Amino acid sequence: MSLSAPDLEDPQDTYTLNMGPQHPSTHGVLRLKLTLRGERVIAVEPVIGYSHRAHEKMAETRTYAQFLPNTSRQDYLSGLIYNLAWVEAVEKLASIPVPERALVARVILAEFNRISSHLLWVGAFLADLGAVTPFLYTFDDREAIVGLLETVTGSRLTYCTGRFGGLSKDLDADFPRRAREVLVRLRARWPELEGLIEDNVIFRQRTMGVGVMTEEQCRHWGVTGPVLRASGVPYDVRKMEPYGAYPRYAFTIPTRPEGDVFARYMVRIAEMEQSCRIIEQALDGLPEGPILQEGSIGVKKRLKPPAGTLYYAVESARGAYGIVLTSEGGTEPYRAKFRTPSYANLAALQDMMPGSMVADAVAILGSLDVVMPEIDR
Amino acid sequence: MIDFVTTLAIGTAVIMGYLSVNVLFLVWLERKVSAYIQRRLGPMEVGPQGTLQTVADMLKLLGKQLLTPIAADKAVYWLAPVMVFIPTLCLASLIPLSGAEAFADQPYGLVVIIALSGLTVIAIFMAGWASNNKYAVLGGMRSVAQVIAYEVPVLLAALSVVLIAGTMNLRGIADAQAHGGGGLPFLLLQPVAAVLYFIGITAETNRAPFDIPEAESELVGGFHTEYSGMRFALFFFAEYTNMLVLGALGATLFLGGWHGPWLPGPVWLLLKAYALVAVMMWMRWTFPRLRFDQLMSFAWKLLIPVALVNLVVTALVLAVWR
Amino acid sequence: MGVTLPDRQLDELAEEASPFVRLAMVEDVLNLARANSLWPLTFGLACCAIEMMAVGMAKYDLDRFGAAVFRPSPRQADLMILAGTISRKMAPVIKTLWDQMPEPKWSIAMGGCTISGGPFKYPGEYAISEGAEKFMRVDVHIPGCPPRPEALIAGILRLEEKIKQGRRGGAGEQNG
Amino acid sequence: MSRTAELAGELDRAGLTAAAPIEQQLVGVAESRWVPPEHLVPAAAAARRAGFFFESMTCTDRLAAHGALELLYTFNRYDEPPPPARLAVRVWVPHGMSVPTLTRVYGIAEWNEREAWEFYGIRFAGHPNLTWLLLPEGTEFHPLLKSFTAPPPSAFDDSLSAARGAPNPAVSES
Repeated sequence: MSLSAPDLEDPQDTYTLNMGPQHPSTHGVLRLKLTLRGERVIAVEPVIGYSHRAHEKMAETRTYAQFLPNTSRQDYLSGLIYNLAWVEAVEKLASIPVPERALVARVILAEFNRISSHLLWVGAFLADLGAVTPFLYTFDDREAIVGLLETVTGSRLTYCTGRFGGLSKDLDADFPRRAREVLVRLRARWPELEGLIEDNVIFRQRTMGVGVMTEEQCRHWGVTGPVLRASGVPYDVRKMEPYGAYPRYAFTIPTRPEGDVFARYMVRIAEMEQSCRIIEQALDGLPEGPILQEGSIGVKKRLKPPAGTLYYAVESARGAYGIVLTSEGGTEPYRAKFRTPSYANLAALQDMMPGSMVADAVAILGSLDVVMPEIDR
Repeated sequence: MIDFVTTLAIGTAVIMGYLSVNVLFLVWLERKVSAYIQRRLGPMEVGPQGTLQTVADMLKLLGKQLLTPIAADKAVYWLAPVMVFIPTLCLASLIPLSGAEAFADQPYGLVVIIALSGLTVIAIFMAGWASNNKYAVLGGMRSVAQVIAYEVPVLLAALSVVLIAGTMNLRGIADAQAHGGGGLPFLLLQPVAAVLYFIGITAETNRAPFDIPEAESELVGGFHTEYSGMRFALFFFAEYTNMLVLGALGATLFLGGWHGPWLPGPVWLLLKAYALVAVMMWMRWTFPRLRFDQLMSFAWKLLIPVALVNLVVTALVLAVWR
Repeated sequence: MGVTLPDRQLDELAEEASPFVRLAMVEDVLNLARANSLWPLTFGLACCAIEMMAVGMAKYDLDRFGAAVFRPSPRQADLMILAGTISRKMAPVIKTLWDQMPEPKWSIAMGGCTISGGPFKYPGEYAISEGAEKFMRVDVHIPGCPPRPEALIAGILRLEEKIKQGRRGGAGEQNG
Repeated sequence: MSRTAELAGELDRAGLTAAAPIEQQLVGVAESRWVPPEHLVPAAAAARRAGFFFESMTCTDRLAAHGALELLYTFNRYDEPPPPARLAVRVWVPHGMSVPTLTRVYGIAEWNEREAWEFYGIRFAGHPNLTWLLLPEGTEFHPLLKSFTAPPPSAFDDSLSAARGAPNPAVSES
């Protein structure tokens, strides 16, 4: 869908349409200033900041433990991954040991969180394309996962279960059985998704060849996560910079060569299967032992990591989430910067969208799986 | 003269009364069908099984404030909901409910109906244009293009039925299927035309997967973005009435109208019409939406050639057979 | 039907005309209808929006109360569920949306952020508006961060009772 | 020899790096170099040619201790197997100095630089659209500076509460 020269030149035929902060398919408060000619998008300028809540300023006025609730409110769909990332970053900076059981439990919880985030995305993406029913089915599966995580962490969405040196609550004895039940239910869903959605002619027409991103464009914008893997680049922080207990488990990084909206859908579906495989291996090898390191500082105030700067990267459901943590030896971080994946993925919209129709614009934005408070921080 | 006026008055009253009750029923049915497909309960609290839910909706919409955007084209803005409503009413009066119907005895009933069903799109475009909202204008233009593209296959499908029935009079067509045509409903004789007709009326009533004029996820509210209260309800009213009427027309053309064993005439016709409406509702909750240009190419490049070929083949077969 | 009388005149009118016109009856029936068909505006701000979506889904099914018809356009909505943090950049937008909604309209402040700024309120914060009350009228507050779907349904039912009791959300800006 | 070490060596050979103004231990990074502001664009261009992507940019307020701001750019590779292939380019920006923009080299730099400007007040020379990104238009203060403790009593909340009663002109009652 290349843009012919005359499309760009005469400005009097174009008009700007505000896909405003309140729009059914912007998933939160994002405003897209679309310059349109008829139905064709000439240029797009994402306007963000409508849910800026000053996480980074709050990090400087709170101790390491007080900042825990903020972490899962940045990207509330992979809140557990963000919470554990903050905990692991501080553990690395202050070199706090973590017991085996906690490491494996963290992988299990993080992968369940990833699946629940992808499930919600599948439903929301289909709703953007006009099919409302899949949203209720995938949401139902997500409720199964959320119910399971609730028994361990106590919350449905904004988790705060990580502690420096382990987790706040141990997995109860019944957890592995219930977790396997959820896995069985999810695995029964993949063929249904394939039959109902992938093979659906209208879905294929709406998504194939739409919003194509090449690897070079991804590099230009710093795109990471499923959007990058759909352009054929097998970059995943769990493989590139292994952390926690991930090196112990065998899993592959699904990629697709096309780089269009359909490829992003396929990558996320394949990723959910990979997460199930990781969880299975982790459940088989779940070691006994304490969930929290004895004598570790836990949530007490006296945690004073040594001075220094740390870049700690984690693979969230949307891409590479990096925490740049600077400590001057005090009880509060001197500076905490959060490199969120959707920040770069959304900026890449300015390359993907020109030339597509309004309906494609909605499909492309949906395929990026954007969560606004993560971008606005 | 007197009896003409009285029949006219009684006829309109009956049709108006039935259609408004029908809209309440159809909206309730739509929410229950969607709830069934999505494995949930749907309206339950208001009245037994939520039957009074749509009554509550209508009353609430009656009590809403009618806003008019300042920069809107006031006259056209006010006229659009009324305009969208009138053609569907006239359509309803032309459908032959049973043999003795006085209204439906137009020699060219089919032509009148096809012409009237094209009028609703003018009102939709008026609504889109007058509300001075970019989304509404986009929705209005899309609906014009869509109805033009899908009017032709509906017309050609109806034409191939007329070829077999030999008359444009709807009662004649229905009778042809009962006795003259060997009692076979035209659905069996003309399966291709029936499918084309069904796709055409789904697009004409702006129902998914062809609901691009009021595509919620793209154009916020499409052509009725700026309408509130009872005006918005009128668009709702027109859409569901249109659905029922075109369904009834489909029943007359392809399923033998009011002919059927045991039950009286009108009940058969309504049963068949509601069956078609239920299929339309079922389609809405299962398919994603087509993109605008795909929709157009689907109509111009696929439906219309097929309809033409079907027409020619029917003509040849009839010529040989007769 | 568009003319909205301030409440005081409404009550006086009712007394004078009581022997002939039972105005209250019409009002009660209308309020009953309004209570049972609250159409919320599709409008999620942050984390609470996910729990608001959960309420519309199969497990909690807000449609049982006739309230799951999420209208994207403010013109057709009569309930605004503020779900998520209101940042200072978003507050004027919310105010415009609120004004675009036709009367009678109601609003639910869902979650701590919309009640008082929630977890993001600290001395010297610069980014959020501390609560929706600062710039618009709120009818029901639902605490929680995020409140569970059952809490949102309870809030909506509480609002329905309020409407049935005749606290007109419309004309007067009085705090219902 | 990982590609990051090669690139770091290339930067040294090209004389783009400089001595470290402060002693700050950096963990989780393969190579780290200090680059003076004027050599930033050639350094970034070298990274781009070598196939690195612009991962993040962090601005830290060190005005109280050293009277300067510290910029930490990190570049990373998509294809480098573990250990991490992250290159950190650190720029020391004394108060009041401006930094050349990287928008012509990397697309995402535009947003990062706008954010750094609105939170810290660093001017980026040559930036096409240096306006507010996350904060509302017209915000006068730079919130992430340590010197910033509370926003001025912004007319924001008062104007809105005043507007609470007045009907919206765009909507007429019919």
